[in-house]
Amino acid sequence: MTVDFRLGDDQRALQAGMRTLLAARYPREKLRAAVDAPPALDGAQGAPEAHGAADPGPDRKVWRALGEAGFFALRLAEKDGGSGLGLPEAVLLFEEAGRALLPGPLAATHLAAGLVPGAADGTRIVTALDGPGVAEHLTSSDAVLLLTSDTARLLPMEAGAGPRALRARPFRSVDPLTPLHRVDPPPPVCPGVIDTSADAARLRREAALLTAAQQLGSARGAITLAVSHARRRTQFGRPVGAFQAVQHLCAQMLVRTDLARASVYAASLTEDPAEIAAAKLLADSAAIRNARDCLQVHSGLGFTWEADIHLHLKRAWVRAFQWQSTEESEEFLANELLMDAAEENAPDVWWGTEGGENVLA
Amino acid sequence: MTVDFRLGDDQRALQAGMRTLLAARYPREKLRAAVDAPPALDGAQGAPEAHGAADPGPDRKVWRALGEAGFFALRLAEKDGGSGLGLPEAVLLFEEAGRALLPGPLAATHLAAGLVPGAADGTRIVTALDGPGVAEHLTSSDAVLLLTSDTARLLPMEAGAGPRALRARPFRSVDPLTPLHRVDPPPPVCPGVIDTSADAARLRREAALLTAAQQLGSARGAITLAVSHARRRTQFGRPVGAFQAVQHLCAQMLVRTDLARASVYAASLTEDPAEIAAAKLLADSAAIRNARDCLQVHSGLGFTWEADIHLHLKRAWVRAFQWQSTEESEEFLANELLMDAAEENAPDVWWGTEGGENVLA
Amino acid sequence: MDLSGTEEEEAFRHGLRAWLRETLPKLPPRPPATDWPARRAFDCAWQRALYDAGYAGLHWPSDAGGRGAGPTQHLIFLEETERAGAPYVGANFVGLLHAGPTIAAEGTAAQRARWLPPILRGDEIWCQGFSEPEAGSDLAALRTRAVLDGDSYVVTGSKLWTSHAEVADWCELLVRTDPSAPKHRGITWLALPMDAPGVTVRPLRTLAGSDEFAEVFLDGVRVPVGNRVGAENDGWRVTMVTLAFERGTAFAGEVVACRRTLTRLARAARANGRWDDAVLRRRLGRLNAEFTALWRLTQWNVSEADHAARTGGSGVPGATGSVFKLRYSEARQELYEAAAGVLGPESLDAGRAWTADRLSSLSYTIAAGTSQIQRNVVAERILGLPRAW
Amino acid sequence: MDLSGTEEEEAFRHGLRAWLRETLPKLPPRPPATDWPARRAFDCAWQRALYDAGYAGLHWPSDAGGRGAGPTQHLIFLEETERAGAPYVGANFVGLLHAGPTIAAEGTAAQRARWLPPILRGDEIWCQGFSEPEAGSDLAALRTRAVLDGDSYVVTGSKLWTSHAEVADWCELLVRTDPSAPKHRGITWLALPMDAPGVTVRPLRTLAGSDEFAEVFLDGVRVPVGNRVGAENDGWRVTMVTLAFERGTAFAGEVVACRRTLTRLARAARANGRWDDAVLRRRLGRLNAEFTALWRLTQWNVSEADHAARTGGSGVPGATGSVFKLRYSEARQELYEAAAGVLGPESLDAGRAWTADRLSSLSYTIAAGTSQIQRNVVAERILGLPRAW
Repeated sequence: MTVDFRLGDDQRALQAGMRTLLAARYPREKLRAAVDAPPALDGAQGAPEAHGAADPGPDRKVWRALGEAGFFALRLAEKDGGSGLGLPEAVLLFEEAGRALLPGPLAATHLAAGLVPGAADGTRIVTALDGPGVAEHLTSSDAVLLLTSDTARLLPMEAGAGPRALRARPFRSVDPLTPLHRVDPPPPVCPGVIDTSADAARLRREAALLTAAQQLGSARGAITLAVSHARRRTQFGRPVGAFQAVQHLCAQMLVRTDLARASVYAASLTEDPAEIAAAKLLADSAAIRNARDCLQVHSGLGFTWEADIHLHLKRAWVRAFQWQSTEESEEFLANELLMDAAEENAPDVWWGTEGGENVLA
Repeated sequence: MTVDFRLGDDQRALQAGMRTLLAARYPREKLRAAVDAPPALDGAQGAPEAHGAADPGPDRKVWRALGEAGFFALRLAEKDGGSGLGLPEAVLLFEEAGRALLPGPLAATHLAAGLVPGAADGTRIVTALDGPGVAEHLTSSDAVLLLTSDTARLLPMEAGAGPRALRARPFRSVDPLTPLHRVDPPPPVCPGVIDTSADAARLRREAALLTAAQQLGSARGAITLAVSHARRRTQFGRPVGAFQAVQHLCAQMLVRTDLARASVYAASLTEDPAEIAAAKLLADSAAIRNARDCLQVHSGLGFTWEADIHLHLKRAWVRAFQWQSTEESEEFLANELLMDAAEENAPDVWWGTEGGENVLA
Repeated sequence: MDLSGTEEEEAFRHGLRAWLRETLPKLPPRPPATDWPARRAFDCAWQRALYDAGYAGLHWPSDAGGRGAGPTQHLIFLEETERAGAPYVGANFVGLLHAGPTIAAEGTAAQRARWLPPILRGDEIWCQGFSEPEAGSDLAALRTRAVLDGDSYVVTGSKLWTSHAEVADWCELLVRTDPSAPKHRGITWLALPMDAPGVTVRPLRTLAGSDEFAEVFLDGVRVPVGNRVGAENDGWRVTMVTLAFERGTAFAGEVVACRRTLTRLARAARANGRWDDAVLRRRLGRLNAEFTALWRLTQWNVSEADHAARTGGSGVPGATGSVFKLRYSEARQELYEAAAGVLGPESLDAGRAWTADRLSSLSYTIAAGTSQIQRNVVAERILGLPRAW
Repeated sequence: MDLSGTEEEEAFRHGLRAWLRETLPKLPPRPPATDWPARRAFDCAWQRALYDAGYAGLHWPSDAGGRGAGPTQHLIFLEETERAGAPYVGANFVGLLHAGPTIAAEGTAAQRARWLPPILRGDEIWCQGFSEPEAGSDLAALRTRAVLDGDSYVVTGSKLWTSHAEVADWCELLVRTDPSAPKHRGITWLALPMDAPGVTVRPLRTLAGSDEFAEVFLDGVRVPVGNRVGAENDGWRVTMVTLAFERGTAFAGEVVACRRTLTRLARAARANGRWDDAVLRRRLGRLNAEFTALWRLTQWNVSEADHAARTGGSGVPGATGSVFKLRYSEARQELYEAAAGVLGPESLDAGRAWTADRLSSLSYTIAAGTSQIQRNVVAERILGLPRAW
């Protein structure tokens, strides 16, 4: 039996290790302390410069701990100091990161391991810009991966120089832990930019998949929050989880998450571009809709800043625009339907008015 | 107090009269007898000619009874033998027709009263063709109203001559009581066609609204079926209507129907093209989705030919394509948003990043 | 059926428009949401302007200081003020739309004389103390206790989701006076002075990052018996007047505002090229239909309430308000999702005013009765299905 | 995690493909759905061909005459036969997928010897007598009575939604043997010979206008005690094996078929110009994601079942089948709505084969447990929420 979605023992150990690391290095208290720190929220209300200075960036201690644990070097060959593992393992770790709401350009730094010295061991933070648009953590990153559909370039920087080098303007991000900059189209010739021979299309696909894995983790985290609340909270004299309406909200959260999970895991095994697009599409929806349903299950108690639900929702909104938007995924998957050569000459009895054979009976 | 959606006494009397007429002339037994008559269902399985001959057409006795009751002449001036009433009253009657699943080109014949002799008193049946496409009851009609965006022409016919005159081919209609023909684009010059001075755009709008009223009636009929089943049927030891999931299906049926009803009634008063498009859009959705939800409430028992739910669903599918499709309504309503001159120069504080004023706070 | 205005209504509309045209340009900008005292001053000044012009308490009975206008005229008022971009009722919301009408309907002559005029003049601000940590949609579960001690109730407990608590003078408070009574019985309505000893207000930060809500802690607070409206243990019925009001015309202005927002979205989409996306464009078209219909449904519900009032009924919209709210709350959430579609990644900018609106909209399917509960109400009270529990 | 096939599996796949390539072109066309006897003959001939080639009962245990293949190999079989456009299991559905596995798991040696070989050879057709007018999703409410009289049960009652009843030789029947037992207890599983005196079959016309279902009336029908599988009053547990099977690989072929349909829809839309409609095109794109994921979820559930079977578990997929069915049933309905979008008014043509499929799809959220019940199962059995009732 080979078609097998169950995790191998090594994969389970990796996953458990990541959970342990996050519980120790990025427990909920640390998350909440970062969220409640005033500058992260209000930075951009003053001048752009003030905002830039106020961005605390990802926690470099956590970043280095991830580096030491092999998170960034996971897929580098052992001879290059990596673990020689693949996307299936990376997806498991990114899922855990998404569940813990760990902020920072994790996917970009992971992809830059082997391209940017220090990325693999977590001593340098690498963010990315996929075409013109919006970049995260630009102020606090040490390098920017500049991707187009067919080029992958690198811009190493002094810390804090990103916005100037790329003509970027900060804005107040809806996600308190993901500072964002609007970036103009980067000039074709830009001082300090280094060409790489990396396969840009592959990097963008992998980034989309790793982002989908984080969305998946967030969607699963929202289920845990919703179910635990529904069991505990009573209204009208019984646990709200005993109300069919609440049960059904929770059930639908699981349905869309299980679909997204099968899709993300399968895409990590096949690396098929269409499966990756499907994974991103379904994981984006699952993360956003689960956060919404989780909020509905929590009713008023979920509407507070103290509850973590809004952090899941806001992060999910940010990630949905990263690497492959819903619109791009849907268009890609639509066009992929036309590529299915096997159906090119199939007889069209289903549409036709002749003949009794019903090919879908 | 003038803004008033309640029916006046005369309107109530009209509505009650229509209900009484339908209960006497088109009771459920008659509907079911027509549905279960083999030719209506199987006509088109043989040769097209056989189908044409098998189409029984709308019941001419009912048609004449409607004519005598003033259904078709409702909006003609009293001097022309009509009742001098307006769209609000017509909408009420068409809603009842939709609820009773009365088949036939009711809207076309109603619009043709005053244009086609005999249409007003129900002695002649008039169908319509809105551009090329699909026409209902072509074989059994005595005349066809040919509409384009700016012309309204008439094609009087010997009974049964419609398909030949218009180069139309029958197909087996999904709705057993609405025979349909595919019609090629009618030639610009066509023997026997009569120009009329009628306002084509107005006729098409009115037809859309009267069709929306039938959809509304069907949507309300589906609520009645669902609620009565949910009260009566027990499963797991209680009426299924006591299950929150079933309650919520029924509640959503009412919500979308009340919205559609407010929209249809308002459009009948204002005759505003955008309100008519909104009414058609919302009534189409309400009719289709209510039939679907009604089926779900009935579970397996609704899946039989004997239950009326499928007749509501199939008729709703047919009507959704008549006069103004969902796509056309949505596009019209989208463009109408750009016409709102009042907002032309409104300050855009909502979008802007400057200023604290929140125009929607 | 009739949608045209009477001469009197049209005259009212035109008078109001003229007054708004003259008055609005002279107003200072509304202070930011972070400066609550300044907001209170602004909101009260606007209420005073309405009062001086004769528009305060338009729909209140004349013996309560109002103009005794029917719901239709009230609707015209809400429509025209929103269209003109006039300030919102803001801090005066609870006083004008909840506590005031309750006192007008259930209070004694002395209570009406004490509390109603300052509400109409914009002199006193009210807040609402209904929700509790354990009693969200289920008011029957409320636990804040009040024990009669001489001529006062001694109140202990806490309240949640109290808006404008920091700047309020009074709080309409629901307390439990009979813990042994079942469910909705044993609840009493009190007017709590917010400066009474033992009242502590702690801002409650919402997920939008704003703090217009608060928690109110009550530690042995003494409330005179004379502040009780209605009989002891009859507070649930007294409150129903208020809650039902909340489901009536309360959203009229917002529906008008949503229609304006939709128009702006269309223009913004045309300007930034997103209009070419048929998915987005048709979604905006459908929302146009929805909000047009929601406006008509508001008129419908209002005309029903008006009729009921004139024929001796309560004038209070019932479960039809639930039908409206179910669709309105979701349609408004869909409106913001469509807005995000127009803006693209720019929608992640929390510096734009609309982001706060988008985040606030997440509460619409929760506040004032979750959609789940509203559906039960519709199924049981309108459709007559058997009770679920 | 692994999605690549073993050598053995790939060899099986290639052998099957070769056999299908050779066999399928020689098949006559499947008779129309109106001619049930001809359909039976066709379906049985196909089953016989599978039997002769060694593919019959692939996933059945070898001591039941099967090949003892794991679920993965079964999945490959379903995938390849669907891709090749092979005939469906048709009239053999209940025998191969419900009654057969039940007998294999719970029957005596004599029962297995009597009933299993004719199923595998395509000699005998089974139908299912579970549903009743008053017991749709609620099997506990079933009323068909069986009273022991000597060496026979005397059965009286009626069954609904029995497919292929008119051409079936046997019916797997659930009867109530202990009316005083609570709920699921007191039910017994019997093999009913369809030619027994007192059995009347009346076609049941569905809303699609077809009559593949029937009502079966049982009037004092004598069923030998030896036809009972499992103990008296233990039929509920015996049946669970069957029901759980229904939620396992049962839809695998259909998911593959839906993916093919989607491809055809895309081609048809490109041919008729509807591809330019972004709303429709993107809807097809999303359905592509959904059905791709549903295929992966099928593999997932199958691999879990396979693992459970090899580690001593039941090998029967549990509530995860509900997760799959919830999304699959709705996605397939959405597929037909998208097809209607591609066809436009042409979608009203009931002469096209797809219309019957569209109408049949309306039952997917109802049959084999409504979506409402499936959501309860998921909430309670997987998520561990408290019981709703």
